Amino acid sequence: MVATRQPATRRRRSEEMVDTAGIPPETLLEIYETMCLSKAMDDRVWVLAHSGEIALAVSCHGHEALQVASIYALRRGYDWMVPYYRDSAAALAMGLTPRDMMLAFFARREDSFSGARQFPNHFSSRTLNILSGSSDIATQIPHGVGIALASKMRKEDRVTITYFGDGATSEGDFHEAMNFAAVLKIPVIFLCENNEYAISVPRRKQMAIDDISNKAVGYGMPGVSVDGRDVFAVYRAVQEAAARARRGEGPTLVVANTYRIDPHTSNDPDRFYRDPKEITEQRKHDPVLRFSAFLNQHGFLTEEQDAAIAARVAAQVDEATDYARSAPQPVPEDAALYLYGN
Amino acid sequence: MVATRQPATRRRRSEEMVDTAGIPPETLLEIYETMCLSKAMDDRVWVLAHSGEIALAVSCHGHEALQVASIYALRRGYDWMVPYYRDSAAALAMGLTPRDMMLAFFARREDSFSGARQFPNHFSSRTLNILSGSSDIATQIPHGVGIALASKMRKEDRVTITYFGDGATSEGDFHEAMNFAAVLKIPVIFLCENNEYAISVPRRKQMAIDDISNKAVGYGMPGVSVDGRDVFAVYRAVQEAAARARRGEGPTLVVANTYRIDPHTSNDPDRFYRDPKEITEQRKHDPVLRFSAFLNQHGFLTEEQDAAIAARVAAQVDEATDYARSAPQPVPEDAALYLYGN
Amino acid sequence: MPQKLVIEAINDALREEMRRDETVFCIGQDIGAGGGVFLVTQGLQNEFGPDRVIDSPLAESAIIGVSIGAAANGMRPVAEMQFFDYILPAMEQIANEAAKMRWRSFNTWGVPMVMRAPTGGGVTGGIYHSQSLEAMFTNIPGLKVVLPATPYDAKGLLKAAIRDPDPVLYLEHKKTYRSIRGEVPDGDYVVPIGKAEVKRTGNNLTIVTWGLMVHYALDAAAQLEQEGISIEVVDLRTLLPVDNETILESVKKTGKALVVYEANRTGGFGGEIASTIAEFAFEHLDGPVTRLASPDIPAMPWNHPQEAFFMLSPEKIAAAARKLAAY
Amino acid sequence: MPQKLVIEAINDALREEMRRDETVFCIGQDIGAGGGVFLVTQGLQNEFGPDRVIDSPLAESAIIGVSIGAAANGMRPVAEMQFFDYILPAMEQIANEAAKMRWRSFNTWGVPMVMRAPTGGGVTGGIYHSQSLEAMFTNIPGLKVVLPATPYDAKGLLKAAIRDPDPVLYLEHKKTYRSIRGEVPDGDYVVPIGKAEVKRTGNNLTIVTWGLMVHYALDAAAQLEQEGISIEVVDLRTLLPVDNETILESVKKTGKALVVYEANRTGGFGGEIASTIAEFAFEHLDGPVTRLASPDIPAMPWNHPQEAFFMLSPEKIAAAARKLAAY
Ligand SMILES: Cc1ncc(C[n+]2csc(CCOP(=O)(O)OP(=O)(O)O)c2C)c(N)n1
Ligand SMILES: Cc1ncc(C[n+]2csc(CCOP(=O)(O)OP(=O)(O)O)c2C)c(N)n1
Ligand SMILES: [Mg+2]
Ligand SMILES: [Mg+2]
Repeated sequence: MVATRQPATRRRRSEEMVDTAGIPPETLLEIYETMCLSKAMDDRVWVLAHSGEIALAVSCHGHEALQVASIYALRRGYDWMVPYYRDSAAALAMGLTPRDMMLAFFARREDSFSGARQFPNHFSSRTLNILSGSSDIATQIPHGVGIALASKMRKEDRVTITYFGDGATSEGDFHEAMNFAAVLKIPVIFLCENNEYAISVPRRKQMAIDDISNKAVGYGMPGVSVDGRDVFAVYRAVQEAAARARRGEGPTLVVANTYRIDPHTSNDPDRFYRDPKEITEQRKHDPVLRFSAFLNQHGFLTEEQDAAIAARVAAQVDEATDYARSAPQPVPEDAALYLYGN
Repeated sequence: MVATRQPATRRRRSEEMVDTAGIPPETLLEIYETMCLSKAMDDRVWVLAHSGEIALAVSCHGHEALQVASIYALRRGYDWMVPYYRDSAAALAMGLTPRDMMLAFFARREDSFSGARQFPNHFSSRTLNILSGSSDIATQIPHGVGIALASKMRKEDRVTITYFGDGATSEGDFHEAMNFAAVLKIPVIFLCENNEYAISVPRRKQMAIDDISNKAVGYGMPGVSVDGRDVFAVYRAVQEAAARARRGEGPTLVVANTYRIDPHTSNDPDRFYRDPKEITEQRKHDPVLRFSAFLNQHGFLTEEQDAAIAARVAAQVDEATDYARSAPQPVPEDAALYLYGN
Repeated sequence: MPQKLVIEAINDALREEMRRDETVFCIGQDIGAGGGVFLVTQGLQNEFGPDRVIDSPLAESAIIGVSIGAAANGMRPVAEMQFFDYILPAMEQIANEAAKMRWRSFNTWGVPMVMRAPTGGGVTGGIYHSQSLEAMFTNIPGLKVVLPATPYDAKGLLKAAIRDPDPVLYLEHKKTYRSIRGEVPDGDYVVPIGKAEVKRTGNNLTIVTWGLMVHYALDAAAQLEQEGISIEVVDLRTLLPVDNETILESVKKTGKALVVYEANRTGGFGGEIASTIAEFAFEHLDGPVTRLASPDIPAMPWNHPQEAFFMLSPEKIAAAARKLAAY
Repeated sequence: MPQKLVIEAINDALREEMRRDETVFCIGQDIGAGGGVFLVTQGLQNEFGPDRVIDSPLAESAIIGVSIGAAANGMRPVAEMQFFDYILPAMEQIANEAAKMRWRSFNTWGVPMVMRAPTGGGVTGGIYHSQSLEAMFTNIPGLKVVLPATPYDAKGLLKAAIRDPDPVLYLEHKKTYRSIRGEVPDGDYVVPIGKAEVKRTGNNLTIVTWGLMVHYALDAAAQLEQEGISIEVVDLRTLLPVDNETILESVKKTGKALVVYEANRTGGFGGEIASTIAEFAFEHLDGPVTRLASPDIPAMPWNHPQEAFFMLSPEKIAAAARKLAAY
């Protein structure tokens, strides 16, 4: 994916000079690989949806940088994530595997998120601290506050990050959760993924402001807007928000601005409401390409490394697809399981 | 109610010099009289509640200036009002009478708001453009937006004012309505009556900001905070908001800061949650006394006038009380009326 | 007579009503350029402009709350909830405001508005795009609830709902949108709210049902006819206020009643119907009033095998009817 | 055994559970210094501090939504809705989130939380402080709904609810708070969720009811005893999951069933009970399963004459039972 390659001799020097927000080189490559993996997964699920092998594609093209960087800014395995359906790259960064994802897309019995009860991309993992979400917009935001409240009550220094889109900010639940967290100084990070659309509704029909971080003002919490296609900008913002939260100073709203390159889902005929030229234009700012170019330019990523990553990613996606494709269907009667606990 | 009286000779001059926000002297007296009436009504309903003659007192002590001034800043009989239960002074300013109010307090058949179906102070009048409200906090805010949307669709230049408390700002409906109005540039005024409490919950447990008008920022609408015990400050702010709305520039949030002098209702044992000293302190800023002093100081109100007003007000309250007291009870079976229209 | 799909009948009704009465307007998420996620409102924004086909922010409570205000001030809003599942944030506005406005104001104010929402399952909608939540709304006097099964009823009931002086929850079964075609006369007509219809006459047993299940019941009835069992199918069409008269008349004739509904069994609206029959047709009953509904699990699973497990079908209905008929 | 009021029993249960288990905490509007508008939580903030008795902002959806998150992360929140009428803004969180969390995550997550809400009328609460909205919650599998009538059950069921692994809607009839006194043993005990109780045995007719109506039914039964009519009173206690076994056993014995509930008649939870009886006790019925409920008007009027018109009473219940007994 790297366009222009740098000679190996220039690499070392560059590495010393460039500010990578304190992210060590190995981690930069890990972040990059996760972004590539997400992109490859997205590409695959669209193919599978178009061929009819799966019933629904949901993807996060354009969100890779912000999602992966925001997770890497936290203590993975320790902090909490409350995602929505758009967060597949973030979920991979947390530790979910392509197989986990594909089992959900294929609606297989083994789907660890929901036993194929839910739509795909409705992530859930107790071991990874990823709370199960619904399809309802914005309902997860108070859940994130509640998880963080519990951490705070137990005096743990864990933080919770909760994700939502630009459209979700219009819902009452966004507002109630933001206010609640600010009043009680809850260690939560509100990460708004502004991709300019809520299905067909453009941002200017969703709100009368341009900078979504202004929404923090009315709650008395810090708000910051960053380029959501810039790994470092997002990383820094989330790192700072996490530090604040751990210091007991309460929540932060981080707005990561990007663009939804794919249609909302494979059920969404986006030609009705947006100009294909707009998409073409936005593809130029693909965060994966941009990060790749950066890594190469500054000597963090060689052509060989990139090729190896591409190969690993492709193999993983293939393996996951094949595995899920041939995995068994759910048993009809199992739908009755787990109405109540005991 | 006037403390120190000014000699008559000084009156004329003062009248010319003082800035009364363009309110003519007769109107100043009308505003004052309405405020006195509200205060006298409030005093009476507490007496009636304590004696057990009525089941519930709800009052607006401390809100008189902001409520009456905000209505006088509009075109009464033309513009719309969407109140909540705290808005008795505003409702009187709109043209409801003490009798209307008392019939509701006594739960009499003739109650024009609801036929005594609702609690008192749940105003309603089609001729006066006062929409019926529920007891639910914040639900009226989107109603105000809808009324104004209809005016806008018909290209009328009417504005709608919708009232709510500081506590109401925490509800999702506040948020959704504010955002909606800003996006669609609806000719509505959001008037927040900040009285520092939502029943027992003090403002600092309700929100993490001190100036509620900051809440406008996230919606992209102007927000202004004014001294809610200052008739002129409120009048100017609402007048400006109304002008904006009529110019098609959309909504404004006006926050009028005051203090709830009485308990929430006569069912509320406020000694559990606030220090009586706080109330004593706040009584010093009684907006009715303050306005009275101003009017007298600047020669708008003579002692005789004030006495006449007091007498008229007392007579009205007496008359309304007597009338309602002896008005007939509702007929049990009439509860079944008006399930649906036709 | 022209044949139309349910979705076309609804689109026609909206278009004709908006042409007829300029106080009628549509409001909802994605209903404009997008035409709604099911394309029910396709073409309307083109014809009537963005001020009468309003793309609202993503806020159900505001959509309903704003519509209430507009309705009180002389307009006739038709609000779309993108899925019935997502009407829940607006519950307070619907139950405590819209439904109570007239009564609480002693007839001073009315709220002539329609809330459209796609209900039901069987379209791989999974948990949150398949729920049949009508029982949450049928204990709310002041509200009207309709659920047409055919294109004819869909058009006529939507027109009636738009012209009604009170708030009407107009449910559209999303599976019928493009799977049910039927005769729809050109031009204006209304199907009255509050009237059930016998969609098929029979003597041995009455099936009372609504929505998609009307078609499944008719299929089941056709199967059972081969077996010599004659089924009457009553399509409620309106759930609130419910037409007990038509139901009771039918059951008094057949002596047996099977109430079929797609929602979860316990606490579903079928309980209302069955208990009305049990109370007021008691002396005519030749067998227990029987309910057939979806199992009491939280929702419709997304995967196909379990979706089929959850959903009723003509076969499941036929089996239940056969058993009751043999009682 | 000590005699306690319902409100004392609830306060005791909260206090004892908070002492027993430090993951239990309370959250709601005005519950702290104010002790709640009914004073149910009085003294708790004093004992446990403002971090475990949290005065929340005025936001029902957040109260429930935040509680869900806290419950998923190891806590046991007890959320207070100031009035049952004001639970509606939280409907989406309750129905689509709390009730579905366990099932949708294939048992990975659970939401052990209690939602307390004062229900019912008869206390001059008027339209918006008197509603009996249980039917909005009884078609939601995954949720549990309880409504104790006595101090004993109030304490035991609240303890059971707090210890339950799933979300429990715990309804408190506000008129019982200070009007119903009864024996409550000192110390710890639990009343199991999902178990109805025969509160009075009888042979001629079964009254199935819940909440305040249990007491009215007992009063009616006492009256009717003088007339030689022997009434059995089944107190549901838990509405979801409902104890059909106890209901059916009683009706099979008496042969007649009167279902009494305070909510609006149409679409109320009584329909579920009556239709279950009609279906599964059919052969034992000596008269129609009869429902007695409040009229289908939007709400409880505030004024006294109409409040009395709306509310059921021992006399109204006795009249209906007398009529059915004579069938
Ligand atoms: C309460 C609710 N209302 C409506 C929907 C339908 N819906 C699904 S996704 C969506 C748009 C969400 O947009 P945004 O929050 O910007 O997230 P994005 O998909 O752009 O990442 C809508 C309206 C829903 N799922 N939930
Ligand atoms: C949705 C809802 N939740 C809770 C209540 C109970 N309640 C009635 S008044 C009130 C406080 C309102 O405070 P505020 O908005 O500041 O208005 P104020 O009474 O101070 O004028 C509360 C919580 C309610 N009426 N509606
Ligand atoms: Mg978006
Ligand atoms: Mg207040």
